[in-house]
Amino acid sequence: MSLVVQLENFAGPLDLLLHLIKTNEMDIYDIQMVKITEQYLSVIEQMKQLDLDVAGEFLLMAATLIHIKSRMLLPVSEELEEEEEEDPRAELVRRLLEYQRYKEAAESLAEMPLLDRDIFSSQFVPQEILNDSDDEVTVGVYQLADAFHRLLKKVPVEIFHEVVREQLSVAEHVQLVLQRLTEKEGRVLFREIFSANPTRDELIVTFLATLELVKMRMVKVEQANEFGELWLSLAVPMDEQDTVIGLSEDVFDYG
Amino acid sequence: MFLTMADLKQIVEAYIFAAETPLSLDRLAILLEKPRGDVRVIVEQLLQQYAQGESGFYLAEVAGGYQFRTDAELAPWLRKLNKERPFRFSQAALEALAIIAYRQPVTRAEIEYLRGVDSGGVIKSLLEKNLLRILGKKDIPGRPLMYGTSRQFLELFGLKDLQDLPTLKEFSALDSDIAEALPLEPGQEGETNA
Amino acid sequence: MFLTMADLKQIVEAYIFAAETPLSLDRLAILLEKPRGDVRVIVEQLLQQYAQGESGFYLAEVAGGYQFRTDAELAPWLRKLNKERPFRFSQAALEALAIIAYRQPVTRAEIEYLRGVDSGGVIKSLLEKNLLRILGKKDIPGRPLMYGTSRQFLELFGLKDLQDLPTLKEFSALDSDIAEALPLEPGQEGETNA
Repeated sequence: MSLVVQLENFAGPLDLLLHLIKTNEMDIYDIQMVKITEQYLSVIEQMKQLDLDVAGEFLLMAATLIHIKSRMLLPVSEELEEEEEEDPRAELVRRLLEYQRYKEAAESLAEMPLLDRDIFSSQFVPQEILNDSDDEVTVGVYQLADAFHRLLKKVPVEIFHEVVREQLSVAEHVQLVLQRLTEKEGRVLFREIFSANPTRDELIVTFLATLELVKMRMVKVEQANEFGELWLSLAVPMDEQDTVIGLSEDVFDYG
Repeated sequence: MFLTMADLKQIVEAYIFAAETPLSLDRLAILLEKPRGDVRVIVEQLLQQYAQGESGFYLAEVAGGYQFRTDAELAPWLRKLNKERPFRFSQAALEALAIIAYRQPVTRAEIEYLRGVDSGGVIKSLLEKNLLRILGKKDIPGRPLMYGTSRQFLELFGLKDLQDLPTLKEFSALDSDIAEALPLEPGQEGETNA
Repeated sequence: MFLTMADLKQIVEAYIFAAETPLSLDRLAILLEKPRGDVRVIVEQLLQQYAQGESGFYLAEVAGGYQFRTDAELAPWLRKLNKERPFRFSQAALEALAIIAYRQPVTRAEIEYLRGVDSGGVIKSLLEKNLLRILGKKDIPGRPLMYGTSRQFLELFGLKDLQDLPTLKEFSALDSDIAEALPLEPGQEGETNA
């Protein structure tokens, strides 16, 4: 099935996934991970220019899908040992259902008649209550914080906090992935390239780094059979890697 | 000055008509300097009177108060008045608004877990439109801000109160074993490698 | 769609009610896509209907058009609508209140430094509204008064305590454009867990 889907038409990865499940007439409680993952990946691949901000969540979901898929491919016997392991898809299903619920709620909000669009209140303001109240604004905690924020921006401030922003760089992770490959003698399971407890950002950046390496033909992705694990392997001899090590961040388009 | 019931009714009507926002019984009682019960009787009368009328507007119960509003079915005509730019909501904004409306108090992390996407910008623009309220901070590590909907939200959507929201569809078809296996844990999105 | 006279009357009534300015017969005729004469007949009916009514408002002929207005004799009552609108502040009052809330204890000179304008009047009116407390005198030459926010301030904004105010970090996290961190801490200084 060829899919012509624009990422920007979707409010997020869950929205896109729901769409794919619906178009495939799949049972949401029994998602066919191989098929869905493949279609999902092909949709995000169509996006030549990934805006990292927008695409981060879509990539995170891609990594999640691949991960679930690979967990489902593991031999069952192994799993059974640690008492009845839950279906790897369970959390995803739950999230999809919850999301669908609020998506529908949002749609019903959109259909409600809105004040000043469909319904109007009286616009007449008697002279008696006009006077000086014109410049008054309705105020809540947000307005209070906002007012202070604006003032601080106008005024030279003596103290600046130093901002240490944890910047995860794709270039750095390209090297980490290469390093892991080298450690494992050039061949590693896809799910093993992530660190033990990756943060969300790490997951995205690692995934991006892998995509980069594949694009640069540094790394090959292999799957022995349709239901097999994904393997990554080095496509260049280890001693030629130096060419990549010196790459700076701006080689990649992620800003 | 002695006021007859007819006088009072007239004053109540004028107040509701002239006020910028829906007037509650409490507020009317203060304005009229009359017991809340007396005010309620008058308002009930007005509600009935306008309910049967063939008038272009009616007395609506919104946001805990009363306000004259045009009938929803006249919307196609009234749109021609081309009033000040009405609210336009993106799908993202509506999703966030729905989550906040139904789950308040709710934190940004919870909204983002449910939506699967960063929602800071959307929350900010809803706050700027006065549709949200900051309800304090949640008593968990990091003390994140909790959000809820504002009175303006009720006014905008013509809701009496939060109970007046359309009922949320339950996914009752959910297999009980799946449901049990899945405690909703917002804020932990990085769990996929567990 | 065929419209009865009753329908038309209802639409005219809604138009006049919802319009920001008085609507002329010409404008109504365009909006309704009906001959001016037909519109006039309807408006005449409405004028009569409201003339005999005991309603709190009536259909007035003003500035070459028609508009619903409250009765002039109700003016003394309506004036009361102005008072006690707790959540409404002028921009000046909001700024001063924000500075005091976030920087307390703070002196008038400090408020004026941040705002760049004289703030005596605003501080006075905030004190009158019971939103401020005097926290003593600052130990510098002149011993100026130090201000902070009151119990009523917390109640008005629905805050448990001052720690419930959003910090600038949380605030600007909603909007990645303004990621630079400025100190914005309620109460004690130096508490942001950066």
